[in-house]
Amino acid sequence: MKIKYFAWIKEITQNDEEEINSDEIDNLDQLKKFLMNKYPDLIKHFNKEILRFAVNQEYIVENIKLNSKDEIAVFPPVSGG
Amino acid sequence: MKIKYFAWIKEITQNDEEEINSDEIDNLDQLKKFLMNKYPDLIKHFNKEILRFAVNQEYIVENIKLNSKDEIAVFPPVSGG
Amino acid sequence: MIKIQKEDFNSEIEIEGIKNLYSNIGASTSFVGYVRDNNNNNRVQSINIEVYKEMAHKQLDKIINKAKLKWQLLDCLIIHRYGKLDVNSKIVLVSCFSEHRKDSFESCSFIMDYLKKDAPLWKNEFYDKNNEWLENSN
Amino acid sequence: MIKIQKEDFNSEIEIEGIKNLYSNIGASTSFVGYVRDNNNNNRVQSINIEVYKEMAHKQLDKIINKAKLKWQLLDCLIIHRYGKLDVNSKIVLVSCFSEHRKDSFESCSFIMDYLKKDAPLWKNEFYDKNNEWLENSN
Repeated sequence: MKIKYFAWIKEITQNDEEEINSDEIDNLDQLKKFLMNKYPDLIKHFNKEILRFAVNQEYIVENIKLNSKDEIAVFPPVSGG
Repeated sequence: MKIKYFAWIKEITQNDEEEINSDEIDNLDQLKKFLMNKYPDLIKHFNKEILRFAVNQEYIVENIKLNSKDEIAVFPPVSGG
Repeated sequence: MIKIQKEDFNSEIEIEGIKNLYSNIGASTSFVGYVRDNNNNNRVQSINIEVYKEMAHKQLDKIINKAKLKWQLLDCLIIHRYGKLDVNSKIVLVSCFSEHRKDSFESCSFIMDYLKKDAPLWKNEFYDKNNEWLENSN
Repeated sequence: MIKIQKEDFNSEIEIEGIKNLYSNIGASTSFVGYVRDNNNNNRVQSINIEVYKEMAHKQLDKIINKAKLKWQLLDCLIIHRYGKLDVNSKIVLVSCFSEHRKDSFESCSFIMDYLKKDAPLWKNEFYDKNNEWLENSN
Protein backbone atom coordinates (compact mmCIF):
# COMPACT_ATOMS: atom_id res chain seq x y z
CA MET A 1 0.00 0.00 0.00
CA LYS A 2 1.08 3.57 -0.66
CA ILE A 3 1.68 5.77 2.41
CA LYS A 4 1.81 9.56 2.03
CA TYR A 5 3.13 12.03 4.61
CA PHE A 6 2.38 15.75 4.79
CA ALA A 7 3.60 18.91 6.52
CA TRP A 8 5.91 18.29 9.47
CA ILE A 9 5.26 14.53 9.42
CA LYS A 10 7.61 14.46 6.42
CA GLU A 11 10.36 15.93 8.59
CA ILE A 12 10.07 12.86 10.82
CA THR A 13 9.73 10.26 8.08
CA GLN A 14 12.29 12.03 5.83
CA ASN A 15 10.05 10.96 3.01
CA ASP A 16 6.80 12.20 1.52
CA GLU A 17 5.69 8.84 0.15
CA GLU A 18 6.57 5.20 0.44
CA GLU A 19 5.29 1.76 -0.46
CA ILE A 20 4.75 -0.47 2.58
CA ASN A 21 3.67 -4.04 2.20
CA SER A 22 3.87 -6.46 5.06
CA ASP A 23 1.99 -9.57 6.09
CA GLU A 24 1.63 -7.94 9.52
CA ILE A 25 -0.54 -5.12 8.14
CA ASP A 26 -4.14 -6.03 7.61
CA ASN A 27 -5.89 -3.00 9.07
CA LEU A 28 -5.26 0.64 10.04
CA ASP A 29 -4.31 -0.11 13.67
CA GLN A 30 -1.66 -2.53 12.47
CA LEU A 31 -0.32 0.09 10.08
CA LYS A 32 -0.14 2.63 12.93
CA LYS A 33 1.82 0.14 15.03
CA PHE A 34 4.15 -0.53 12.09
CA LEU A 35 4.76 3.21 11.62
CA MET A 36 5.48 3.82 15.30
CA ASN A 37 7.99 1.04 15.12
CA LYS A 38 9.65 2.40 12.01
CA TYR A 39 9.49 6.07 13.15
CA PRO A 40 9.80 6.25 16.95
CA ASP A 41 9.58 10.08 16.77
CA LEU A 42 5.96 9.67 15.69
CA ILE A 43 4.99 7.90 18.92
CA LYS A 44 4.42 11.03 21.01
CA HIS A 45 2.17 12.46 18.30
CA PHE A 46 0.21 9.23 18.09
CA ASN A 47 -0.20 9.33 21.85
CA LYS A 48 -1.48 12.90 21.80
CA GLU A 49 -3.96 11.87 19.11
CA ILE A 50 -3.09 14.80 16.90
CA LEU A 51 -2.46 12.80 13.74
CA ARG A 52 -5.10 12.49 11.04
CA PHE A 53 -5.50 9.50 8.74
CA ALA A 54 -7.08 9.30 5.33
CA VAL A 55 -7.66 6.13 3.35
CA ASN A 56 -8.22 6.72 -0.35
CA GLN A 57 -8.71 10.46 0.32
CA GLU A 58 -11.38 10.01 2.99
CA TYR A 59 -10.87 10.77 6.68
CA ILE A 60 -10.89 7.53 8.67
CA VAL A 61 -11.03 7.27 12.45
CA GLU A 62 -12.18 3.68 12.98
CA ASN A 63 -9.93 0.68 12.42
CA ILE A 64 -10.75 -0.36 8.87
CA LYS A 65 -9.34 -3.17 6.74
CA LEU A 66 -6.58 -2.19 4.35
CA ASN A 67 -5.50 -3.79 1.12
CA SER A 68 -2.43 -3.44 -1.02
CA LYS A 69 -4.04 -0.98 -3.44
CA ASP A 70 -5.04 1.54 -0.77
CA GLU A 71 -3.50 4.99 -0.48
CA ILE A 72 -3.11 5.96 3.16
CA ALA A 73 -2.19 9.51 4.21
CA VAL A 74 -0.80 10.55 7.59
CA PHE A 75 -0.89 14.23 8.45
CA PRO A 76 -1.20 16.81 11.24
CA PRO A 77 -4.25 19.08 11.77
CA VAL A 78 -4.94 21.11 8.64
CA SER A 79 -4.42 24.86 8.27
CA GLY A 80 -5.71 25.93 4.87
CA GLY A 81 -7.91 28.85 4.02
CA MET B 1 -37.46 75.49 1.31
CA LYS B 2 -36.45 73.00 -1.37
CA ILE B 3 -38.70 69.95 -1.80
CA LYS B 4 -37.42 66.92 -3.71
CA TYR B 5 -39.52 64.04 -5.02
CA PHE B 6 -38.32 60.58 -5.96
CA ALA B 7 -39.49 57.44 -7.78
CA TRP B 8 -43.25 57.32 -8.45
CA ILE B 9 -43.90 60.37 -6.26
CA LYS B 10 -42.54 62.37 -9.20
CA GLU B 11 -45.27 60.93 -11.41
CA ILE B 12 -47.82 62.50 -9.07
CA THR B 13 -46.08 65.84 -8.58
CA GLN B 14 -44.97 66.00 -12.23
CA ASN B 15 -41.82 67.53 -10.86
CA ASP B 16 -38.67 66.24 -9.20
CA GLU B 17 -37.91 69.39 -7.26
CA GLU B 18 -39.58 72.65 -6.31
CA GLU B 19 -39.15 75.63 -4.02
CA ILE B 20 -42.01 76.07 -1.58
CA ASN B 21 -42.15 79.01 0.78
CA SER B 22 -45.30 79.87 2.63
CA ASP B 23 -46.12 81.57 5.92
CA GLU B 24 -48.35 78.58 6.66
CA ILE B 25 -45.39 76.18 6.75
CA ASP B 26 -43.46 76.19 9.97
CA ASN B 27 -43.02 72.49 10.59
CA LEU B 28 -43.13 69.12 8.81
CA ASP B 29 -46.79 68.43 9.57
CA GLN B 30 -47.76 71.76 8.01
CA LEU B 31 -45.70 70.93 4.94
CA LYS B 32 -47.46 67.56 4.65
CA LYS B 33 -50.83 69.31 4.80
CA PHE B 34 -49.68 71.79 2.16
CA LEU B 35 -48.56 68.96 -0.14
CA MET B 36 -51.82 67.03 0.23
CA ASN B 37 -53.63 70.18 -0.71
CA LYS B 38 -51.45 70.82 -3.72
CA TYR B 39 -51.33 67.14 -4.83
CA PRO B 40 -54.62 65.42 -3.88
CA ASP B 41 -53.33 62.16 -5.43
CA LEU B 42 -50.79 62.00 -2.60
CA ILE B 43 -53.49 61.83 0.07
CA LYS B 44 -54.12 58.09 -0.12
CA HIS B 45 -50.38 57.41 0.22
CA PHE B 46 -50.14 59.74 3.20
CA ASN B 47 -53.04 57.90 4.74
CA LYS B 48 -51.41 54.51 4.24
CA GLU B 49 -48.27 55.89 5.86
CA ILE B 50 -46.05 54.58 3.10
CA LEU B 51 -44.27 57.86 2.37
CA ARG B 52 -40.82 58.59 3.80
CA PHE B 53 -39.53 62.05 4.67
CA ALA B 54 -35.98 63.28 4.93
CA VAL B 55 -34.91 66.69 6.13
CA ASN B 56 -31.40 67.64 5.10
CA GLN B 57 -30.72 64.01 4.09
CA GLU B 58 -31.77 62.50 7.42
CA TYR B 59 -34.90 60.38 7.91
CA ILE B 60 -37.43 62.27 10.01
CA VAL B 61 -40.59 60.80 11.52
CA GLU B 62 -41.43 63.33 14.23
CA ASN B 63 -42.87 66.76 13.48
CA ILE B 64 -39.78 68.98 13.42
CA LYS B 65 -39.47 72.72 12.78
CA LEU B 66 -38.53 73.66 9.24
CA ASN B 67 -36.78 76.73 7.95
CA SER B 68 -36.37 78.20 4.50
CA LYS B 69 -32.90 76.71 3.96
CA ASP B 70 -33.98 73.13 4.59
CA GLU B 71 -34.01 70.47 1.89
CA ILE B 72 -36.99 68.16 2.34
CA ALA B 73 -37.34 64.92 0.39
CA VAL B 74 -40.53 62.92 -0.08
CA PHE B 75 -40.21 59.37 -1.33
CA PRO B 76 -41.68 55.86 -1.27
CA PRO B 77 -40.07 52.87 0.46
CA VAL B 78 -36.56 52.29 -0.90
CA SER B 79 -35.49 49.38 -3.10
CA GLY B 80 -31.74 49.62 -3.61
CA GLY B 81 -29.15 46.86 -3.35
CA MET C 1 -15.13 54.43 0.61
CA ILE C 2 -18.50 55.06 -0.99
CA LYS C 3 -19.07 55.43 -4.71
CA ILE C 4 -22.46 56.15 -6.28
CA GLN C 5 -21.92 55.86 -10.00
CA LYS C 6 -23.48 55.06 -13.36
CA GLU C 7 -20.44 53.17 -14.61
CA ASP C 8 -19.78 49.47 -14.21
CA PHE C 9 -16.90 48.43 -11.94
CA ASN C 10 -14.20 45.76 -11.90
CA SER C 11 -14.37 43.86 -8.60
CA GLU C 12 -10.71 42.81 -8.70
CA ILE C 13 -9.48 46.37 -9.18
CA GLU C 14 -11.86 47.85 -6.59
CA ILE C 15 -11.22 45.21 -3.92
CA GLU C 16 -7.44 45.05 -4.38
CA GLY C 17 -7.29 48.85 -4.47
CA ILE C 18 -8.39 48.84 -0.83
CA LYS C 19 -6.57 45.64 0.18
CA ASN C 20 -3.24 47.07 -1.01
CA LEU C 21 -3.48 49.85 1.58
CA TYR C 22 -3.17 47.39 4.49
CA SER C 23 -0.72 44.51 4.95
CA ASN C 24 -2.63 43.26 7.98
CA ILE C 25 -5.81 42.44 6.05
CA GLY C 26 -6.34 38.70 6.18
CA ALA C 27 -9.93 38.55 4.99
CA SER C 28 -12.28 40.30 2.60
CA THR C 29 -15.92 39.44 2.05
CA SER C 30 -17.56 40.96 -0.99
CA PHE C 31 -21.17 40.92 -2.01
CA VAL C 32 -22.22 41.68 -5.58
CA GLY C 33 -25.87 42.14 -6.54
CA TYR C 34 -26.97 41.63 -10.15
CA VAL C 35 -30.04 42.39 -12.27
CA ARG C 36 -31.86 39.05 -12.56
CA ASP C 37 -33.82 38.02 -15.64
CA ASN C 38 -36.95 37.40 -13.60
CA ASN C 39 -38.63 38.80 -10.52
CA ASN C 40 -42.00 37.91 -9.03
CA ASN C 41 -42.68 35.75 -12.09
CA ASN C 42 -42.12 38.60 -14.52
CA ARG C 43 -39.51 38.53 -17.24
CA VAL C 44 -37.24 41.48 -16.58
CA GLN C 45 -35.75 43.39 -19.52
CA SER C 46 -33.85 46.03 -17.57
CA ILE C 47 -34.09 48.20 -14.51
CA ASN C 48 -33.68 51.88 -13.96
CA ILE C 49 -32.24 52.91 -10.62
CA GLU C 50 -32.91 56.34 -9.21
CA VAL C 51 -30.87 57.71 -6.34
CA TYR C 52 -30.96 60.63 -3.92
CA LYS C 53 -27.21 60.94 -4.12
CA GLU C 54 -26.33 63.26 -1.23
CA MET C 55 -28.54 61.33 1.15
CA ALA C 56 -27.27 57.95 -0.07
CA HIS C 57 -23.71 59.03 0.73
CA LYS C 58 -24.77 60.22 4.18
CA GLN C 59 -26.78 57.10 5.02
CA LEU C 60 -24.19 54.63 3.72
CA ASP C 61 -21.55 56.46 5.71
CA LYS C 62 -23.65 56.00 8.84
CA ILE C 63 -24.12 52.29 8.11
CA ILE C 64 -20.36 51.79 7.71
CA ASN C 65 -19.76 53.60 11.00
CA LYS C 66 -22.31 51.38 12.75
CA ALA C 67 -20.55 48.30 11.38
CA LYS C 68 -17.17 49.60 12.56
CA LEU C 69 -18.55 49.83 16.11
CA LYS C 70 -19.73 46.23 16.04
CA TRP C 71 -16.82 44.50 14.26
CA GLN C 72 -13.05 44.78 13.92
CA LEU C 73 -13.05 46.31 10.44
CA LEU C 74 -10.00 47.70 8.72
CA ASP C 75 -11.95 49.20 5.81
CA CYS C 76 -15.20 49.07 3.85
CA LEU C 77 -16.10 49.77 0.26
CA ILE C 78 -19.58 50.34 -1.14
CA ILE C 79 -20.25 50.92 -4.82
CA HIS C 80 -23.86 51.38 -5.94
CA ARG C 81 -24.79 51.99 -9.55
CA TYR C 82 -27.76 53.98 -10.81
CA GLY C 83 -29.38 54.64 -14.19
CA LYS C 84 -30.44 52.02 -16.73
CA LEU C 85 -29.02 48.57 -16.08
CA ASP C 86 -29.65 45.56 -18.31
CA VAL C 87 -30.19 42.00 -17.09
CA ASN C 88 -26.91 40.48 -15.79
CA SER C 89 -25.47 43.90 -14.89
CA LYS C 90 -23.82 44.43 -11.54
CA ILE C 91 -25.85 46.72 -9.29
CA VAL C 92 -23.90 46.91 -6.06
CA LEU C 93 -20.62 45.87 -4.46
CA VAL C 94 -20.06 45.80 -0.71
CA SER C 95 -16.59 44.73 0.46
CA CYS C 96 -15.50 44.47 4.09
CA PHE C 97 -11.87 44.04 5.11
CA SER C 98 -10.60 42.66 8.41
CA GLU C 99 -7.84 40.60 9.98
CA HIS C 100 -10.09 37.60 10.57
CA ARG C 101 -12.88 36.21 8.43
CA LYS C 102 -15.76 36.36 10.89
CA ASP C 103 -15.67 40.18 11.08
CA SER C 104 -15.71 40.54 7.31
CA PHE C 105 -18.56 38.06 6.77
CA GLU C 106 -20.85 39.45 9.44
CA SER C 107 -20.26 43.12 8.70
CA CYS C 108 -20.76 42.64 4.96
CA SER C 109 -24.11 40.94 5.55
CA PHE C 110 -25.08 43.64 8.08
CA ILE C 111 -24.24 46.45 5.66
CA MET C 112 -26.25 44.85 2.86
CA ASP C 113 -29.27 44.50 5.18
CA TYR C 114 -29.10 48.18 6.14
CA LEU C 115 -28.35 49.33 2.63
CA LYS C 116 -31.56 47.62 1.46
CA LYS C 117 -33.52 49.24 4.26
CA ASP C 118 -32.07 52.76 4.50
CA ALA C 119 -30.24 53.76 1.33
CA PRO C 120 -32.43 56.10 -0.76
CA LEU C 121 -32.34 54.19 -4.04
CA TRP C 122 -35.32 53.00 -6.07
CA LYS C 123 -35.58 50.32 -8.72
CA ASN C 124 -37.98 50.73 -11.60
CA GLU C 125 -38.18 47.32 -13.20
CA PHE C 126 -39.04 47.05 -16.91
CA TYR C 127 -40.88 44.01 -18.26
CA ASP C 128 -42.05 43.23 -21.81
CA LYS C 129 -44.93 45.66 -21.76
CA ASN C 130 -45.00 47.54 -18.48
CA ASN C 131 -42.82 48.62 -15.60
CA GLU C 132 -43.05 48.66 -11.83
CA TRP C 133 -41.38 50.45 -8.92
CA LEU C 134 -40.05 47.91 -6.45
CA GLU C 135 -40.12 48.01 -2.69
CA ASN C 136 -37.62 46.12 -0.51
CA SER C 137 -39.35 43.74 1.83
CA ASN C 138 -36.44 42.13 3.64
CA MET D 1 -15.89 24.48 -9.68
CA ILE D 2 -12.78 23.71 -7.66
CA LYS D 3 -9.30 24.86 -8.60
CA ILE D 4 -6.17 24.01 -6.61
CA GLN D 5 -3.40 26.02 -8.20
CA LYS D 6 -0.07 27.75 -7.65
CA GLU D 7 -1.00 30.75 -9.81
CA ASP D 8 -2.66 33.94 -8.60
CA PHE D 9 -6.21 34.62 -9.78
CA ASN D 10 -8.28 37.63 -10.85
CA SER D 11 -11.47 37.77 -8.77
CA GLU D 12 -13.42 39.70 -11.41
CA ILE D 13 -12.64 37.19 -14.15
CA GLU D 14 -13.27 34.16 -11.94
CA ILE D 15 -16.52 35.42 -10.41
CA GLU D 16 -17.98 36.79 -13.64
CA GLY D 17 -16.95 33.61 -15.45
CA ILE D 18 -19.46 31.73 -13.31
CA LYS D 19 -22.04 34.54 -13.09
CA ASN D 20 -22.26 34.74 -16.89
CA LEU D 21 -23.54 31.16 -17.04
CA TYR D 22 -26.79 32.08 -15.24
CA SER D 23 -29.14 35.01 -15.87
CA ASN D 24 -31.09 34.23 -12.71
CA ILE D 25 -28.17 34.91 -10.36
CA GLY D 26 -29.04 37.94 -8.23
CA ALA D 27 -26.36 37.60 -5.57
CA SER D 28 -22.78 36.48 -5.19
CA THR D 29 -20.81 36.48 -1.97
CA SER D 30 -17.07 36.05 -2.28
CA PHE D 31 -14.49 35.55 0.40
CA VAL D 32 -10.81 36.18 -0.27
CA GLY D 33 -8.13 35.20 2.25
CA TYR D 34 -4.74 36.92 2.18
CA VAL D 35 -1.27 36.37 3.69
CA ARG D 36 -1.07 38.85 6.58
CA ASP D 37 2.17 40.54 7.62
CA ASN D 38 1.80 39.33 11.19
CA ASN D 39 0.41 36.32 13.01
CA ASN D 40 0.55 35.51 16.72
CA ASN D 41 2.84 38.54 17.18
CA ASN D 42 5.36 37.29 14.65
CA ARG D 43 6.36 39.26 11.58
CA VAL D 44 5.53 37.06 8.64
CA GLN D 45 7.78 37.09 5.56
CA SER D 46 5.95 34.51 3.50
CA ILE D 47 4.11 31.24 3.79
CA ASN D 48 4.45 27.95 2.02
CA ILE D 49 1.26 26.00 1.49
CA GLU D 50 1.34 22.27 1.03
CA VAL D 51 -1.66 20.40 -0.31
CA TYR D 52 -2.84 16.82 -0.69
CA LYS D 53 -4.40 17.65 -4.02
CA GLU D 54 -6.59 14.64 -4.80
CA MET D 55 -8.03 14.64 -1.30
CA ALA D 56 -8.55 18.42 -1.30
CA HIS D 57 -10.63 18.12 -4.47
CA LYS D 58 -12.67 15.29 -2.94
CA GLN D 59 -13.26 17.06 0.38
CA LEU D 60 -14.09 20.46 -1.13
CA ASP D 61 -16.52 18.75 -3.47
CA LYS D 62 -18.24 17.19 -0.45
CA ILE D 63 -18.43 20.58 1.31
CA ILE D 64 -20.02 22.21 -1.75
CA ASN D 65 -22.56 19.38 -1.93
CA LYS D 66 -23.38 19.82 1.77
CA ALA D 67 -23.93 23.55 1.18
CA LYS D 68 -26.20 22.82 -1.79
CA LEU D 69 -28.41 20.70 0.45
CA LYS D 70 -28.77 23.51 2.98
CA TRP D 71 -29.16 26.56 0.71
CA GLN D 72 -30.63 27.49 -2.66
CA LEU D 73 -27.32 27.71 -4.51
CA LEU D 74 -26.95 28.10 -8.25
CA ASP D 75 -23.19 27.56 -8.27
CA CYS D 76 -20.03 27.62 -6.16
CA LEU D 77 -16.42 28.36 -6.93
CA ILE D 78 -13.43 27.53 -4.74
CA ILE D 79 -9.87 28.46 -5.69
CA HIS D 80 -7.09 27.57 -3.25
CA ARG D 81 -3.47 28.37 -3.96
CA TYR D 82 -0.43 26.40 -2.77
CA GLY D 83 3.34 26.87 -2.84
CA LYS D 84 5.26 29.93 -1.68
CA LEU D 85 3.08 32.99 -1.13
CA ASP D 86 4.44 36.38 -0.06
CA VAL D 87 2.71 38.75 2.34
CA ASN D 88 -0.37 40.37 0.71
CA SER D 89 -0.89 37.45 -1.67
CA LYS D 90 -4.31 35.98 -2.13
CA ILE D 91 -4.60 32.48 -0.69
CA VAL D 92 -8.17 31.44 -1.30
CA LEU D 93 -11.37 32.52 -3.05
CA VAL D 94 -14.78 31.10 -2.22
CA SER D 95 -17.72 32.46 -4.25
CA CYS D 96 -21.33 31.39 -3.82
CA PHE D 97 -24.05 32.31 -6.32
CA SER D 98 -27.78 32.39 -5.66
CA GLU D 99 -30.96 34.23 -6.52
CA HIS D 100 -31.19 35.94 -3.13
CA ARG D 101 -28.45 37.29 -0.92
CA LYS D 102 -29.07 35.29 2.27
CA ASP D 103 -28.25 31.98 0.57
CA SER D 104 -24.99 33.29 -0.84
CA PHE D 105 -23.84 34.88 2.44
CA GLU D 106 -24.59 31.90 4.65
CA SER D 107 -23.26 29.24 2.30
CA CYS D 108 -20.03 31.15 1.66
CA SER D 109 -19.38 31.43 5.39
CA PHE D 110 -20.28 27.75 5.87
CA ILE D 111 -17.93 26.62 3.12
CA MET D 112 -15.05 28.68 4.56
CA ASP D 113 -15.60 27.13 8.01
CA TYR D 114 -15.49 23.62 6.60
CA LEU D 115 -12.62 24.36 4.27
CA LYS D 116 -10.56 25.45 7.31
CA LYS D 117 -11.52 22.31 9.18
CA ASP D 118 -11.47 19.59 6.53
CA ALA D 119 -9.44 20.60 3.49
CA PRO D 120 -6.00 18.92 3.57
CA LEU D 121 -3.82 22.00 3.24
CA TRP D 122 -1.03 23.09 5.55
CA LYS D 123 0.58 26.48 6.05
CA ASN D 124 4.24 26.73 6.90
CA GLU D 125 4.74 30.31 8.03
CA PHE D 126 8.17 31.93 7.59
CA TYR D 127 9.37 34.62 10.00
CA ASP D 128 12.66 36.53 10.09
CA LYS D 129 14.67 33.63 11.45
CA ASN D 130 12.48 30.58 11.79
CA ASN D 131 9.33 28.97 10.49
CA GLU D 132 6.32 27.23 11.94
CA TRP D 133 3.58 24.88 10.78
CA LEU D 134 0.17 26.34 11.61
CA GLU D 135 -2.90 24.59 12.90
CA ASN D 136 -6.42 25.96 12.38
CA SER D 137 -8.19 26.50 15.65
CA ASN D 138 -11.53 27.89 14.53
